[in-house]
Amino acid sequence: MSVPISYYLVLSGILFGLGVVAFVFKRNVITVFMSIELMLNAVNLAFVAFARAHQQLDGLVFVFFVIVVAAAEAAVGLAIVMMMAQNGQSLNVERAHSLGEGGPTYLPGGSAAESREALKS
Amino acid sequence: MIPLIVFFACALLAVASAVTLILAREPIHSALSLINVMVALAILYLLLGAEFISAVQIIVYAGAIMVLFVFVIMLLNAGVEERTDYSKLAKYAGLPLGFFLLIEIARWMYGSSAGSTIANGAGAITGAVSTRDLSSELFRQYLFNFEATSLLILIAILGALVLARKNQ
Amino acid sequence: MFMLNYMWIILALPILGAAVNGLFGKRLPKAAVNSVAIGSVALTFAAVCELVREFWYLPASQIPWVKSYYTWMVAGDYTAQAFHINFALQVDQLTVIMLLTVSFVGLLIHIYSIGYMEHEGGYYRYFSYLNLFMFFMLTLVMGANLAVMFVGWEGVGLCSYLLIGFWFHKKSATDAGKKAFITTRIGDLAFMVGILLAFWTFGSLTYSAMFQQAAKMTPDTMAHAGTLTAIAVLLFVGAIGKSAQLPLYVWLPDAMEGPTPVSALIHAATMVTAGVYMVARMNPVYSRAPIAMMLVAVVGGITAFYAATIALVQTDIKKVLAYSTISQLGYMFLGCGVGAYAAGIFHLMTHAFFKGLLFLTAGSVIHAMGGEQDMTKMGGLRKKIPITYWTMLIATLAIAGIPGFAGFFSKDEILEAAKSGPHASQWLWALGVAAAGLTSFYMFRLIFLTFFGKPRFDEHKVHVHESPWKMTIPLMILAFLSTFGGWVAAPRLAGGIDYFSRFLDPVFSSYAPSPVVSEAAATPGLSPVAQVLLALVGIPVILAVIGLLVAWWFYIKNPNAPKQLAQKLHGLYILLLNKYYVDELYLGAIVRPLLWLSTKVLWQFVDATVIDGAVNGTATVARETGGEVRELQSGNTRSYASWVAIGAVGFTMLLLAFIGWAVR
Amino acid sequence: MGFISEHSVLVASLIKVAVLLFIVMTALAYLTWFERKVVAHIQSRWGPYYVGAHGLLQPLADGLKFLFKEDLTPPASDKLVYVLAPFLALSLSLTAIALIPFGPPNLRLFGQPLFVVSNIDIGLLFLFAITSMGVYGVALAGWSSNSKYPLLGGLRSSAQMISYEVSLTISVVGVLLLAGSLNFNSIIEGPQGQGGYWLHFVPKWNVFPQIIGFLCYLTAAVAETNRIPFDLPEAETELVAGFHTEYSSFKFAMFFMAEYANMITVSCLATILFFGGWLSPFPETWRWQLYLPGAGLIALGIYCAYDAATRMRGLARLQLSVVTVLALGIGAVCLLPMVAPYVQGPFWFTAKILVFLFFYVWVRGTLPRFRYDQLMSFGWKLLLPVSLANLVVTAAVIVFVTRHA
Repeated sequence: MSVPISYYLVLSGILFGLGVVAFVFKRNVITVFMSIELMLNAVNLAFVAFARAHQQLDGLVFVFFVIVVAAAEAAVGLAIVMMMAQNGQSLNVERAHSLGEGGPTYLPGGSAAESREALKS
Repeated sequence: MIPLIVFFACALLAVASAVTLILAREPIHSALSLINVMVALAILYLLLGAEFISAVQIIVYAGAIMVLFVFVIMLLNAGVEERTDYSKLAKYAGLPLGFFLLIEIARWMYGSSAGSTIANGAGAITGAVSTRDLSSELFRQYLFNFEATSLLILIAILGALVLARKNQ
Repeated sequence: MFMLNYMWIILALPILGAAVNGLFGKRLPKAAVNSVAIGSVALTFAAVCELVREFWYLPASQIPWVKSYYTWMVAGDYTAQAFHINFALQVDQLTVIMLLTVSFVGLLIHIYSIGYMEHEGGYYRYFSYLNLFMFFMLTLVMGANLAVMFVGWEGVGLCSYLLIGFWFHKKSATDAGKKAFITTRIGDLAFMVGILLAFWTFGSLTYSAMFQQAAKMTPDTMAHAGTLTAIAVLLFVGAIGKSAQLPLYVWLPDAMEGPTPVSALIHAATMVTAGVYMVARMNPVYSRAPIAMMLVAVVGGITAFYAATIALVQTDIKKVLAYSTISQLGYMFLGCGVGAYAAGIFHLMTHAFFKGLLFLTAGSVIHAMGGEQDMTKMGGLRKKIPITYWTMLIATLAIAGIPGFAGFFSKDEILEAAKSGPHASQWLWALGVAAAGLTSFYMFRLIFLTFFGKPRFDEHKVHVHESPWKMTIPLMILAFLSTFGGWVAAPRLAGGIDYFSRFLDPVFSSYAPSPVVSEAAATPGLSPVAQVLLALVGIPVILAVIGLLVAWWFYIKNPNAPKQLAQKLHGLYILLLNKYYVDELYLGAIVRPLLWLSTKVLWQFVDATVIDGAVNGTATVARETGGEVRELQSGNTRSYASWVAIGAVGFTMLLLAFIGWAVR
Repeated sequence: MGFISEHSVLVASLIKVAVLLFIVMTALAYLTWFERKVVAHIQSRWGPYYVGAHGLLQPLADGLKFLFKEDLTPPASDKLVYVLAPFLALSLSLTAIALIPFGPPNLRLFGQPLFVVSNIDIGLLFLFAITSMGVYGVALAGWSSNSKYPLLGGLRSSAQMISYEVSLTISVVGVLLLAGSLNFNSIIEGPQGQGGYWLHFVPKWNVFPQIIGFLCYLTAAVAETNRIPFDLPEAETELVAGFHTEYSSFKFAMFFMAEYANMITVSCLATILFFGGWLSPFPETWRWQLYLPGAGLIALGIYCAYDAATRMRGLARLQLSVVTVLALGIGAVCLLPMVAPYVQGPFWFTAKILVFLFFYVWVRGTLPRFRYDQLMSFGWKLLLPVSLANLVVTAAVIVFVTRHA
C-alpha cells in the first residue's frame, strides 16, 4: 500500500499557503519569521517528494541549500530583531514603520485608537 | 497500510500545528507548533526514504534554528502578541488572497501529479538514498553552489555579529 | 634563423623597457633608468644586426620573409573576402634599411639624451616614452600588413604627442602637442579610409596579397583614374599629415617645443619619414596610379621649395631646422613621386643621419648657450665648442649637397631622376634645384650666425661650455655617417652600379608594371672621369656653392646687409617671416567656425535644450509618478506582505492559465 | 498471530524497547547511587549507607519520595509547556538510548537481532538529531515556570548546548571519516573488526588516531549533559536550582533521570566511537576471555558473600545474600559454553560505559564550576577551533593515504 506522491504535494501546498496566511496575519516580528520558515519547509517537502518521484538526488541537494539559506536568514533576522528590542521598539511589525510615508512616527503603545491618530498625523 | 497511517498522522499533525502557529498568541507556542511541523515533516522524509535529509531537518532546523528562535523569544521576553489592525489591506485583501492561494496551489499540485505513486515507507527505507550518493552529488556536481552557500552563511554570521554588537 | 623566427623580440625589447621605466621608473635611481632605456635599445639594435646577418644569407626565393604570429582580427566567414588579419611581421630589403636606420639613430639619440636630459624632471617618463616610440616605429616598419603598420603609425603619433608636450607645464608645449596630434589625425582619417578601400579592393591587407591583386588589375592611366588612384591618393594624404607636407605641415615647426633629442629622433630622423616609407612600401599601387604619382611629386617639390623659402628668414635655430626637415621630406616625396623610390629611401637614410646630427648639434648649441635658441643672440661659438662646430659643419655640408658628403649623393640621385626619370618633369627638377640653392643658403646662414662673427650675447651671464662626452660621441658617429654614408651610391657617378638601389631593387621592381630604372641613365658617350666631373659641377652643386657664398657675403662680409634687404623687400620679408600666414589662415578658416558651431549650436542649443530637456523631463515624470505611488509605502509590513500575496496570486493565476493553455 | 508474523520486526522492537526501558530505568536509579557513593568516597564520606546494605535500596527510597511528594505548579506558569518540558526531556533522552547497539547485530533470537533495537544506516545522525532536540526540555522548563532563575537557567542552557553541540558533532566527524559510515555497527567493526591489533594485543580503537577528537568530544559531552563543571543551567549557588527551580516531585525526577540518561547516552557514544563498542579488547585467539564475564560475576558474588558474612547484620545481611545468590547464579549461567558468546558484547560494552560514568562522577567530584563567560569563550574560542583543526588534519591525512595507497 503506497502513498501517492500527490498527497505529499498537496500537503506541501497547504503548508505553503498556511505559511503565506501566517506571514500576512502575524504581527510579531519573530512569528513572521517563523511563517517564512514554514513556507520554506513546505517547499522542502515538495522538493523531497519530487526527488523521490523522479528518483533523482538533485531535489534533496537543493533542500540542503534551502536549509542553509534559512539558517543564514534566521541569524541575520534575529539579530535585527534583537536590535529592535534593544532600541526599545515594539516587536509589533505594525508599530515599526519608520520608513513609512510620513516619516518616523512612533506609535504609542496604547490603544489602537490613539495609534491610528498617530498614523494619521 | 502502515505508511498511509503514518503519512496521515504526520500530515494531520503538520497542518494542525501550522494552524496553531497562526492562532497562538504566545510566540513560544507558535515556535513549538512550528517545531511540531518540522518533526512531522522529518518523519515524512523518512517515509520518502530521505533519511539524511530528515536527520538534517531535525538537527539544523528543529535543533538549531528553532532553538535560536526560542532563545530570542525568551531573551526578549516577547509577551502576548497584540492584534493591532492598522493594515486594512492585509485584512481585506491579504488574508483572503492568502487562503485563495492555499487552495489554488493545493488543487493545482494535486491536479498536476494525481495518480503518480511512489514506493511505500518500508520499501522506501530499504531503497533509501544512501548518504554516500548524496554527498558525492553534493561535492561533485554542486561543489560550487556548496562553496557559495558556505560563503553566504559566513557572511550571515558576520552580519549578525555586526548587528548584535553594542554600538559604541 | 633564430632571429628570423623570433622577430617579435625586436619589438618586445623596447616595449619592455618602456613598461619597466613607465611603471617603476619613479622609484628607480637615474642610473637604473638609463641602463634600462639604453640597454633595451642597444639590445634591439643588436637583434636587428643579427636579423640582418641572417637575412643576408636568405635565398632570394624566401624574400620577403613573412612570419605570422597570431590571428589578430577575424570577421566574416572564411572566404577570400573575409576580414582576417594576422599579427605578422615582414623583412625585406626596404625593412632592413629602415630597421638599421631607426634602431641605430635611435640608439645614438638615446645615449645623447642621457646627457641632454640630465637636469630635467620626469626623466624616467621621458625615456619610457622614447622606448615606446621605438617600439611603435619598429612595428610600423616591420608590419607585414597595413593593419599592423597602422598600429605603429598611430602609435608613433601618440608618442610624438606625448614627447612634444613633455614639458606639460608649458602651455605652448601642450598646445603644440595637441596641434601635432589633431593635424596628423586629419591625415590619418584619409589614411584609414585608404586602408579600408584597399581591403575592399584587394580583399586583404597583407602586402604580398595586395600587390599580387594589384598586379592583376589594369593600371590606371593619366587619363583615367580608378580605385588604385583613389587608394594611393588617400594613403598619401595620410602621409602628408604624418610627414608634414603641404598643406598639413603646420604642426612640425611647433613640434620643436619638445626636447631637442626628440626633435632629432621623431621629427627629423624617423617618424616624419614614415610617410615616405609608406609610399615606397606601397610602390606597386603607386606605380599603377600615375596621377597619384604626379600628386606625390608635385606636393613634394612644392613643399621642398616652399619650406626652404620660409627657412630663409627664421631666427630660431630649431625652427630653421624644422623647415629644412619639411623641405628635405619634400625631396624624398619628389624622389618617390618621379618613380625613384630607391633614391627617396636613400635620401631618407642620409637625411636621418645628417638631420639627426644637425638637431643634436643644435641641441648641443642650445645646451651650451644655456637654453638660448635665437641665432641672433649667438655668434662666435666656433672656438668655444669646437666639436659641435665641426660636426655641425659636416652636417651642413652634407645637407647642402656639397660633393663628397652623404647629402650630395642622395639629393643628386633624386634630381637626376626628376630630370630624366620615368615620370620626369622639368618643372619639378627646377623646383628641386632652386630648393637646393636655398637650402645651402639658409644652412650656411645658420652656421655663420651661430659660430662666426663676434658674440652677440653677454658672455658674463652665459658661460659657454662644450657638452659632455655622452652628447659628443653620438655627434661624431653621426658626423662620420653623414660624411661617408652616401658613398654606397658613389660608383653611379662614374656610370657604375648604385649598390644601394641595386640592393633595394627587388622591392621596387618585383611588382612594377614596367621595370623602374632606379639608376638615372648616365649620359652616354663620355668617359667616367668626365661623367664624374659633370656630376660634380652639376647645376645643384653650383647653386649650392652660390648659396654658400651669398650666405658668406651676407653674414660675414657685411652683417647689416640682411637688414637693408629686409627693408627693400619688406613685404616679402614679412610674408616669409610670418610663414605665409598659413597658421592664421587655418585659424580663421577652420578653427574659428568649428568653435562657433560647437559652442553656439551644439552646446548652447542641442545640449542645453534638447538633451538636458529630455533628461530633466524624464526626471520630472519619475518624480511626479513617485509622488503619487509612494502613498503605497505605508511602512506597515503587513500591507507589504499583502502586496506580495496579491502579486503571488496574480502570478500563480497567470502561470496556471499558461500551463492550462500549454497542456491543451 | 498473523499480525505478529506479518510485523515481526515491529513486535520484536516493541518487546526489546520495553526490556531496554526497564533496564535503563534501573540503571538510572542505581547510577544515582553510584554517583553518590563515589562522590562521597572522593570527599572521604560514607555516602548512603543506612537504606539497605551499602545503601543499595536508596534509589528505591528516593523514587518513592519523589512519587509521594506534592506536585505543585506555579500559578503564573504556562501550564501546557510547564508540563510538556519534563516529558520532552526524559522521553528524548530515553529515545536516544534505543539507537545504541549493546551487542553484535548478528546474534539473533527468533531471527531477530538480540542486542540491537534499531540498526539504521545513519544511526549516529539520528542520535544527534534526538540529543539536539534535548535542549527544548531545559529551555522550555526555564521559560514556562515564569520566574527569574529558571529563565536565566533556560537561557544559559540553550546557549550552552547550542554552542557545545557544534564542537561535539565536529569532533566526532573525524571518526566518521575513518569509518566511512554513519552506522554504529560498521563504525564499531571498522578497523578493529577486521582483526586489527597493534603488537597483536593493542586493539585498533579510533581513540588512538583521534585522540584530540576524543578529548574534544569528552569535554563537549560533559557540557552537553549540563554537568559540573558545566552545570551552569542548574547552578545551585547562583540560580538556586536553575531551570528546574519551580519543579517538584515527579517532574523534577524526570529532569533528574533525563540528565543521567544523557550521561549514559554520551558514554555509550564515546564507547562506540572511540573504544570499539561491544568488541572485546582482546584478540579472538584468547579463548579464555569467553569466561571473563562469568568469572567476574562469580568474583563479585564471593565478595558479597564475604561481606555479608563479616560486616552485615540483620536485614542488610539478607539483602547481600540475595545479591550474592543472583551474582553467583548469573555468573554460572554465563559460564555455560552456549551462553557465553551471547554475554560477551553486553559485558564489554557495560564495562567500558562504567569507566566513562566513573570518569564523569570523578570530574564532578573534582572540578569547580566555570564562570559563564569563561564557558562561552572556552567553547567557541578553544574547543571549536581545535576540533575543526582535528577534522581538517584527519581529512588531509586520509586523502593523502588513499592517494598513495
